[in-house]
Amino acid sequence: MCRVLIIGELINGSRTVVKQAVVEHDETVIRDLAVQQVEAGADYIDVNISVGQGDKEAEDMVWAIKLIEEVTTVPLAVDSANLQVMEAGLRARKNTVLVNSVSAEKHRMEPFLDLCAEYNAAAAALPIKDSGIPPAPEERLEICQLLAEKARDRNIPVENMYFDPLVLPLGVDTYNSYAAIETIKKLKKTIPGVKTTAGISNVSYGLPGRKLLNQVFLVLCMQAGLDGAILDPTDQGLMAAVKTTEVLLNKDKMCMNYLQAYRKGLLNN
Amino acid sequence: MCRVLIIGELINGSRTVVKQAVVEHDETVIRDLAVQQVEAGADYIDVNISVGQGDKEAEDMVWAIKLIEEVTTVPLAVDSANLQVMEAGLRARKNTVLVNSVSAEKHRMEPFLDLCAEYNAAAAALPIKDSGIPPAPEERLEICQLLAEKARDRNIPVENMYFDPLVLPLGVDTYNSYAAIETIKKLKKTIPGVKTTAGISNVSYGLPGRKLLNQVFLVLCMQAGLDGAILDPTDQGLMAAVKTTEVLLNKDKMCMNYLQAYRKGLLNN
Amino acid sequence: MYQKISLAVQEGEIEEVDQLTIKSLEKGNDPLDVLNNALMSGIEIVGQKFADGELFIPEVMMCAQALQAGIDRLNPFLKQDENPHRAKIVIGTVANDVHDLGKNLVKMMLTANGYEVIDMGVNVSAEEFAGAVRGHNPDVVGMSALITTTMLEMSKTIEYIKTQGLHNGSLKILVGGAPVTEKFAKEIGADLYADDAIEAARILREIL
Amino acid sequence: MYQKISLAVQEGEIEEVDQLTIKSLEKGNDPLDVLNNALMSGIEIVGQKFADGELFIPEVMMCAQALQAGIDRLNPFLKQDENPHRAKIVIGTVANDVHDLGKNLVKMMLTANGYEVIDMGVNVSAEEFAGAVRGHNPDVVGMSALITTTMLEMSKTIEYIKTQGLHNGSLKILVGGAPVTEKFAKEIGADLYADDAIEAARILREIL
Repeated sequence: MCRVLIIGELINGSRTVVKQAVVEHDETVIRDLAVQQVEAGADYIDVNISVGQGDKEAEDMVWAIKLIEEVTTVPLAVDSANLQVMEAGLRARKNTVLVNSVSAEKHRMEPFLDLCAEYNAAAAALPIKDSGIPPAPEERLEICQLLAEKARDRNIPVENMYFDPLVLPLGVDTYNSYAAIETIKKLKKTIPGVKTTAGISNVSYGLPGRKLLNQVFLVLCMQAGLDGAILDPTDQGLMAAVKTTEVLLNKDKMCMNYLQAYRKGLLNN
Repeated sequence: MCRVLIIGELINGSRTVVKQAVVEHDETVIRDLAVQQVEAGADYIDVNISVGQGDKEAEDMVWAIKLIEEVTTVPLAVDSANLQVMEAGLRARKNTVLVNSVSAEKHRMEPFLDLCAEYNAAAAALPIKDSGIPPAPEERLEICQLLAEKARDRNIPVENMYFDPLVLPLGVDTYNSYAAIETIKKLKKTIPGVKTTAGISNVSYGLPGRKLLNQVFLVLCMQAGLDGAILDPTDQGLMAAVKTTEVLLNKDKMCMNYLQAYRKGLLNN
Repeated sequence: MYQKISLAVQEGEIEEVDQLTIKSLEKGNDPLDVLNNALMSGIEIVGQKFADGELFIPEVMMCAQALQAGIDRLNPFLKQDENPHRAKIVIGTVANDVHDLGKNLVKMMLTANGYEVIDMGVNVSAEEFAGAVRGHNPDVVGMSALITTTMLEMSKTIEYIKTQGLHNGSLKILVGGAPVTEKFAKEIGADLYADDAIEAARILREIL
Repeated sequence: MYQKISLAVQEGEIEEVDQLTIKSLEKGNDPLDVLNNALMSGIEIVGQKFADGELFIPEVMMCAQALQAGIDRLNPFLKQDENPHRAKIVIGTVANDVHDLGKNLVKMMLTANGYEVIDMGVNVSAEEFAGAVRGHNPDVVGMSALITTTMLEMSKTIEYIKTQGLHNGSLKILVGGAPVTEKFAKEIGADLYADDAIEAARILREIL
């Protein structure tokens, strides 16, 4: 199947409901969110339990992963910028796993890639340097090339590296969405066999009509060559856009997935 | 403005309401359809009065054009496969005009291009040969190149030629939408300064969820380089997709058109 | 078993229809019986569901292919006159008209009904239509036009077929296409008119 | 006239604000009066509309630019202490954190309120913050963090500024960012906490 990989973003400590569940160790909330996302079609469940509990984060990560693996064998994306938390997550999980995320920041690049190699994990890789996120697609590409090289050094297969173009809000600068799309195109063109992923909803921050913006942005990214998307899989409009784009780009022979989605009532966005 | 040109398709003899209006010479229907489309944002009003009245078609075309020009100065797309009807329309109109359409069929190519040159009209040009529509984008491009050459011979400026990739229904073959998108890309890449246009709604013929398919297809075509689209401008979902795509492709600085559309309530598709 | 074959046709399972048809013959079932009570009863439900908007073009195409797979297996065991659905139909879009969607849908529906369809393509001249009628000796010749200017070509083609003496008792002329009306069909001397592809299949089932 | 300037600010008409401010000065209006009753009253309405979801980021950015154009015209005619909005603010995202959206929104809102904002960018070390405080002598130093792991950097930075003796009476330390809470702000010894960019502007209007 050529279809885009869906990374479900709902288990994230920045969301009030998750934050509360993590702090109070409410098992039902976490399990339910995992099940909901799997049922909606998620291929990966992102697990971010950062709620500002510092030292407890590694413990919380292990707690959440064990709960999620009770209800699904869908792969996990362990989501943390903290090395200890990431390692605890990688050690605890049984399902296939993706490290979310590696960047080219000094404190992050080598140790996180070492973990990917050690645990045979896929990785989302971000073009961030210590000086920040360069606006130009060319510079983002360069950072990705550096990350790809470092991954190669560790024998991490190129198809395990999902490069993220970095999606900044359109409302702050209309160049931001264009830059993300161009970065995807350049990545696909320049690094043979490379995979790409992107967080979708950030693009519409601070603007009205966010659902429509997110949908159209996802379509544009898919045409540019997106392989995976971090999004809310329970957002029917987004998932309908995925199916619709796939059939229109000739990745759904005889419209079978599209018609199946129609029959399940999933195309009413 | 980089925005995509909207050719309003509602005045078409294949629609029952228009057919009846043409047969009964109901002036109000024609005028109202013109006004509605202009208010919805049409940049061109397509005028197709073919209802099977044979010899009366030229007369009907002149009748319709005069009515439309009473209510708007928006350019017209005179839409007929009949040379006499086309010439009558070109002679009658006062507004800027586009010939819809030229093809590479023997009986159509030279005489229609001659008309374009004589009346200084823009043209929609279709990659159709006497043997039909070739499926492969490469072959469609070749026919367009022939048409572009014939246009050059007549000193028709390249920016007056809107090449249509030809949109065939996805439901019959999922390759069809892909072929149209690829043809647009190839046209933009191969013929310097070329413009493109496409009829959108044909893609979804015979499938459920037509509105969503049309919207996403339009987005994909715009990213491929579409300059004009033949569509129903009163379809809010399509027009919202246009605005949203433009802002996401950095063609709407500071999101001004997008926010204006939001305030007018035009983004609720 | 017949029910299984019918369901496989309805689900467009090409391989399954093929295998089940073989099995059915091996079990000693009558080929004509398999055709009528398994394959055709399946495709009739498909046609109805398509008409009701429950099935869509890509699905009907797969069902038609599945049907075809079954018919191909049966054909060696069926005598020509034993197969009521083996009528031959020549179709095409008339001269100066390259629109083939409607024509293709008719082809799909007719194939899905088990008829043998000879597709002449688009921009088919009066002479080419006449030639095909002479060569294939079909039960029906069907012609399509999408643009009003080519409706006249339809008239010319029918006239030409008649002047060539090909419009004898056994040949029926069917016309259709977006701008074509029943009234126009009568005026130009066609025998049959269909509003759409489903209607075309229904009409032919009635007369063949 | 003041009403016109205020409206031009609200509509983000940069050129118009510039021209109207010149005209207003030529007519002999008091610069401080123009600032308070034309420019600032315009931007206050903008801030309120943004808070109410009536205006969006790109529009507020244009309004802020329009305001800036007016202030640039007035500045030569205003004494430092005459301009109640000329407070200086140093802001940045703390070490190991490159998220600048929140920080940029705060910058936008503060600029839109007429403050002078010195933006240190992202991944700003404790030493760099301290250096900026020493060099610019701001009224407020604001720091932002988006990820929980870098909240600790905030704590380190505040401690460092204090140990350097820079946290004297006139300097206020403001913290904010998605994972930062009011409780955390107090624990690490910040003077001020803001939940979002609008809140930040509101708080600073109160104390400056």
